[in-house]
Amino acid sequence: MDALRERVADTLLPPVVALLVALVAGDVLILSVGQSPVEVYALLLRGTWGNAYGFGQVLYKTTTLICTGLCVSVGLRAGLFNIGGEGQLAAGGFAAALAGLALPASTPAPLGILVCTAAAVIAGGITGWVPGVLRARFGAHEVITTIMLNFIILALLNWAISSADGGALRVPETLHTRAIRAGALPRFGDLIPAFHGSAANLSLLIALIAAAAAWWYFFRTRAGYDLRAVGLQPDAAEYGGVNVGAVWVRAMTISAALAGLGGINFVLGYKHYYEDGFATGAGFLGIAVALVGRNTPLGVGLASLFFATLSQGGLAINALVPKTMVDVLQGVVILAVAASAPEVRRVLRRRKRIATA
Amino acid sequence: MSIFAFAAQTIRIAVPYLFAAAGGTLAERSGIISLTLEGFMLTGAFCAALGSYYGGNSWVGVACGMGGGLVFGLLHGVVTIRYRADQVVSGVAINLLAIGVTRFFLHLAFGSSSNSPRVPGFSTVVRGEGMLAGMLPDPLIALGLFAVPAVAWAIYRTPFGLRVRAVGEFPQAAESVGVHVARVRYVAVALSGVLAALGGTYLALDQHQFTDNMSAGRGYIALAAMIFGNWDPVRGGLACLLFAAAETLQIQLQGTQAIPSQFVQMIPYVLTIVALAGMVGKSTPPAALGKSD
Amino acid sequence: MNAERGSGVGTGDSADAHGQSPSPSAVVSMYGIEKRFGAVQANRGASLEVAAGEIHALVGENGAGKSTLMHILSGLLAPDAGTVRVDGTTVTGWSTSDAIRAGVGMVHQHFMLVPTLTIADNVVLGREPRRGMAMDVARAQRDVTEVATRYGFSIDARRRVGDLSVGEAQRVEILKALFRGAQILILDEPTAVLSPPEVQELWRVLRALRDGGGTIILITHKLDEVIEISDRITVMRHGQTVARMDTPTATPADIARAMVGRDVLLTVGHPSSGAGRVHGPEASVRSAAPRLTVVDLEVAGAHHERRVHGVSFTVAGGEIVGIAGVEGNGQTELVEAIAGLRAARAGRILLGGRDITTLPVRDRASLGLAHVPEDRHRRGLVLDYSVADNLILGRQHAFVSHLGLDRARIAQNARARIEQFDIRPTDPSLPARALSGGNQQKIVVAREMGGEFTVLLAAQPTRGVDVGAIEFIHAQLRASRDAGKAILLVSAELSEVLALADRVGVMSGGRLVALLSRDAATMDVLGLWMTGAAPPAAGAA
Amino acid sequence: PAGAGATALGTGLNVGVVFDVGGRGDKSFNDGAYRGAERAAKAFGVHVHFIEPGEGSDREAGLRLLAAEKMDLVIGVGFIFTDDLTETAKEYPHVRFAGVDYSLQTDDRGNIVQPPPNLAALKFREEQGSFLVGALAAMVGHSKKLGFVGGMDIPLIHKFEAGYRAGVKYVCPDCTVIAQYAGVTPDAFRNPGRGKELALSQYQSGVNVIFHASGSTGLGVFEAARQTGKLAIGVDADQFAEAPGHVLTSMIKRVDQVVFDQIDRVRTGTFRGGVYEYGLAEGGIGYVYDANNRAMIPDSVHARLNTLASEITAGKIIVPVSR
Ligand SMILES: Nc1ncnc2c1ncn2[C@@H]1O[C@H](COP(=O)(O)OP(=O)(O)OP(=O)(O)O)[C@@H](O)[C@H]1O
Ligand SMILES: Nc1ncnc2c1ncn2[C@@H]1O[C@H](COP(=O)(O)OP(=O)(O)OP(=O)(O)O)[C@@H](O)[C@H]1O
Ligand SMILES: [Mg+2]
Ligand SMILES: [Mg+2]
Repeated sequence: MDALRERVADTLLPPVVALLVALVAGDVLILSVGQSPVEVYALLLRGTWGNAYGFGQVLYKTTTLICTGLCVSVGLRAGLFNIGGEGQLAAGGFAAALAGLALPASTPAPLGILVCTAAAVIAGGITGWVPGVLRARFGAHEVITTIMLNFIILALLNWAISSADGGALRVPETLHTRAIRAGALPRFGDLIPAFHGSAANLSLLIALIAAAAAWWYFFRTRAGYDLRAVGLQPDAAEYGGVNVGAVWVRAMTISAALAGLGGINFVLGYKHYYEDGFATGAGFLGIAVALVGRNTPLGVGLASLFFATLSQGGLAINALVPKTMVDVLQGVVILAVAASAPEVRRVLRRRKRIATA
Repeated sequence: MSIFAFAAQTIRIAVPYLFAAAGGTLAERSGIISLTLEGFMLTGAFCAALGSYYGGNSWVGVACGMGGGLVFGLLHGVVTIRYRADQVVSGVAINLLAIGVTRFFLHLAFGSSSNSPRVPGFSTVVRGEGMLAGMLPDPLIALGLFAVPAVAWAIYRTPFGLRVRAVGEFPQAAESVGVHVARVRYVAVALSGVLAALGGTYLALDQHQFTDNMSAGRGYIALAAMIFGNWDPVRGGLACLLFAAAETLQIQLQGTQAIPSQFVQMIPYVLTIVALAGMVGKSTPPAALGKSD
Repeated sequence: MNAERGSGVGTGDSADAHGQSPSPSAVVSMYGIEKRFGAVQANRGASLEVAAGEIHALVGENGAGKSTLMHILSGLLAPDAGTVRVDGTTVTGWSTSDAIRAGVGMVHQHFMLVPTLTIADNVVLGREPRRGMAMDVARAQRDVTEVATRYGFSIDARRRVGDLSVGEAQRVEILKALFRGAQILILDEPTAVLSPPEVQELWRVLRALRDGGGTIILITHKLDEVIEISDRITVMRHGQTVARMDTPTATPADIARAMVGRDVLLTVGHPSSGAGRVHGPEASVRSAAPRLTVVDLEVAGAHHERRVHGVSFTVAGGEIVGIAGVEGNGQTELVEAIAGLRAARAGRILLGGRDITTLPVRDRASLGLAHVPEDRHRRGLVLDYSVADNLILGRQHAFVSHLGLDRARIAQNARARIEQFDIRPTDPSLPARALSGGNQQKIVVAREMGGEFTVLLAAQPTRGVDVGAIEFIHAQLRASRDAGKAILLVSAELSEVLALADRVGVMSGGRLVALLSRDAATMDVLGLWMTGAAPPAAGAA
Repeated sequence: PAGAGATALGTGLNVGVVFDVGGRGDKSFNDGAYRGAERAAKAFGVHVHFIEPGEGSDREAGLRLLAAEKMDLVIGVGFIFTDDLTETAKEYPHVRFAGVDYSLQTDDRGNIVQPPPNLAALKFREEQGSFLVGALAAMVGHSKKLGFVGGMDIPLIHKFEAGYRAGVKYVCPDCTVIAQYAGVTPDAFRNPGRGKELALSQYQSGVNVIFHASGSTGLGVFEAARQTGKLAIGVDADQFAEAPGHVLTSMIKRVDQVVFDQIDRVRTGTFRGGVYEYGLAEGGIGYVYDANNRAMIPDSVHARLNTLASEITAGKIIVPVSR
């Protein structure tokens, strides 16, 4: 009972504290541009959770963030820091588009979706397998290799979309491929009229399934047991018969595959083509999501929802304050969550001691 | 292109890396992860431009740039040392914050989302082919080259450096002999902020202008160089020069139409990976790196 | 002051710990000390009184709160309640630098040394000699060498601490305290990792310090040491001080009883008594064919230097082969090579006739090889995993169902092992980190010995473990031996090897310099082999 | 509905503008659109609402937000808005839309797909202006080597490069153009440090004039020109002030004028959907020739440029749009 209450307080208090800090910081910024905080916050809420369209947009952004957030957290669980989420996400999206273009238009929808999603996951996986092998085989630090591979992947994709001879692939004068012929995912708007127009689509469901699968994998499988052991204490894992190098490779592959999966949100669910730059920033925000979500799939989901709300909210309040305010707030929130979590735990402990004394 | 010009360009490109990598090494040797270099650099660039503009003098800009780095360095310090926040989280937040804050105040100070007006800077008019001469008037270049041996000296030859190394390897041991672990880390991380910010200051003053996100990932390259140099300031400095040389090569090779520009632009990154996989073995970070508790 | 031996024994009553006025001669007096870590109350009203110029032993079971009490004295921790006085001044809650200034120095159980720094750097850290803004490295080395010579240590101040043997590292720790002018020296389990000659060397130093007017507080689990070196004894149990004794009038049995609150069968510390030694396995149990065979094994260290040179031996079923030796003579590498954690450079390892030289760890385990590693914190446990999860480490493949880990069976396994091996506390969901050292070791032992195995590698199985747990672990080892298992026991503890082994080997400089029958192996002979000086008449195997 | 109901001056016409990434203050087309809208606001008392979106899906969201609020005209700035505008315009047939740099798509048979009737596609023929500055650079450059610095290596920028190359070759067939790009991510448009190094290496190799189409990265090109005493050519707007004396000219794109025009059309009820192309002939594209740079351009050269311009307008010279 007491332990439960402590755990609840431990999980809920930091975000609440962070929110308060962010509110104060936000007030200062809003006042500095001569607007009323109450009005701005009201607008922010109305533009996000206040109407189905806005909420749909929030869900759309949540979907990508869940994937990149899981990507980072799988790596961290194995003691690896994957900062290449952006390139991996882009690679997944591009592969999904290629698959969707290659399939005949007559492909049954479920099959098309399956093939395109698999393409995204595999392409993402490959982009993670490389730094995984570089780490396991050559001891090349994954922070460097993922940063470097990020540039390489983005350069390759940029080339494919702008310079490669690909009349069948790309649309001239744009930065996107032709529309896929198969594999399109239904949007929520097609199913629930209120969501009409919003980009939210069934990828959200796939991302949630991926999150649940990640939870199961981490905590309920032998491979997850090994992976976490490697992340916590590689020497003990090795002692326990775990092939540490193989786990690194596997973890990087899965991590990047999850980022790659995120590519279907834009490509299969929203625009139905790959567009250069669709992944910009999502990889980086994924780091924040994973860390604020404390590397648990549930935490990642909630953190994604939060950051997505902030991002969509920034658009909604753009008429009153510059959108850069949201950038600032994002930083403040992450700092506040990070700083308050250990602090809250300490205060709880102190309180308990006084109570028992 | 002459070897001189090649070297000169390499050094110019390397300056921000040198500053940031030197700063990063100092902080990481004390146990604080330096994912923040990018944010420090950007803040430094912005504050330098602001100071130079309102102070009307590039040295005011340098001072302000350092001040900006100091503030952000201390912020990172307070959050990770006092509040024991996860250092990676804080690093990500600092970088986001730097982008947001510089944009916000760019808007507020100069009414633009993309750049400041022209500000006093260092580079002066140099005619002719004397590219090397073109570097001399910029004291920040010399300072950047000097930063590496200076940090190496500080780390290996001073009492402070000994404490930094001890704190980064085994803080409990340092604490047990009365070394103030938090204080050492505060100083190290603040200095890393100042140094990385000098890298940004160089960018802004060399450019006579601040532009949105002008650090453009250089902080991460510096981080890579620091790891590549195995947390040794001198080797890290050499890695910076190596990365910069690869970039120079990339610039020189571009423009021949045979290869698409994207492939030429990959060169530095591919080289880094190949070098990392081939040359150095496992890198060993300071043992207490990233452990807030 | 009279010994109060027996006053609280068996009842846990510590009435004497409170409300007593400090005796005037005490340099250290601690009263009513309370310290809590989360749910664990490490000290509950503990007290300690130490007179100037004595060697004072502080004993107690694992987790009794000894280290915590000393951390409070040395300023590393602040007590939640209670008073600390040093030299008559109240100093409760002071800092490490305050303590150092007042002449209190602590040699920690886990060395507080920075492995990447030199000896000189480690010693002068915090009070570096300066020349201008720079550090005067030459003077640091000179000063350190000078202090070392004064106390009879011979060291090269420029060596990296990471390259030192444990004994040498410990000398650096003591040097650190002496360099700071320590008058009150606290040593936390200093002998746990030392060879007999090194222990004697340490005693020499401690006696010299005492005779020079210094005061020493010594934590140890070895009761013979207590008797040999200390002047007075304080016993702790469950965070409380339960007894104080004058050494001349105390017996090991008294101390042990005070520590655990019941009678203990003492084996370690009195190998000659033979009390614990159930001799010789029955011929029927001992297998004819060797279960573990090592042939001409060569193993390289971390820097490609040779650490094990052409070692050969066999272990039969129903036999314990003990390997004695000063640490750092290749025992670690030998065990790790057999376990599969380190590649063999040459030679062969056979398990029941099957060549396992190149097999991965997991396959060796499934062939029946169990391994109690020497470093439980680094290797033996995932400290953040629950006790239950730690109890399947290395056997995790056996605990899967079609959907993943079989939680029910893992829980069942945990319950069984916890009960069988008396692991405390009994909650399988606690993180291993939260248990005391002795109980952590029990987890490892329970896991490795509780399952199916034919050959056991037991490396330092009782290091840093209290007498009760040692008794238990030794009994387990004997029971396994008697059940026909083959056991390779590697221990820096000569008495342990002598108490358990049927044959005794000695490693020195990476070679197996001797392999003797139990009867031929006496303390003296082994001690000579260990120091590298082969006894003239002894025949090596 | 398009063009219906003229609005009297000051009666509160509502116009929404969604900017491209980079936003206001980029001294380029975003600023152009901003200036045009602000001018209309002053002149006609129009209410202008600006939105600066963040990432991809925000573009469509921004357009929808404005369309849903029943703006009289919604303008999307940048070719990247093409699809979003088409979609939104179809869905809100009663709202008028305009797209700056809207790119026309072709269907499977190669026919041009017309934009929806309530959407004005505003296209610029940057290649024509680039052609002229290329010719100018070749004529006054005193070097057989000419330089070009682009931001990202993408089709939009290829248009500038192609026109520039064609202009250079037209007046100087044995001249070569060194074209370099700053990067592979959108950061390539705001990396002046990289721009400066690219430019310095070009100047070093004997180039005397560099044309840039690289956003803020170009500011580094100007800095390099200042430092080496060489010349650079600005883009989109008159960039003379960035490095007085070193900016030979700027290839300008009158986004402000075009945006102002569209607002005016809505006001006067003459708004029509369809494709609008602005080239030299329409005055939407040009180059700077004024008191600031007259001294750098000999009269003969200026005359030659005028001839070239009229040949382009007359269709005698067809400027390529891709390299
Ligand atoms: N830093 C800490 N955090 C949480 N619990 C701790 C900490 N330090 C000690 N404890 C707990 O406090 C209790 C007393 O520990 P302490 O180290 O004082 O015992 P000890 O007598 O030194 O045992 P040992 O003989 O094993 O060294 C143990 O249960 C231990 O788990
Ligand atoms: N920060 C901590 N959090 C939780 N438990 C801790 C912490 N530090 C120490 N402990 C526990 O306190 C106990 C006592 O610590 P101590 O340093 O005396 O080691 P120990 O128990 O004697 O272990 P060993 O004898 O194996 O070295 C150990 O069980 C250890 O796991
Ligand atoms: Mg202890
Ligand atoms: Mg212990």
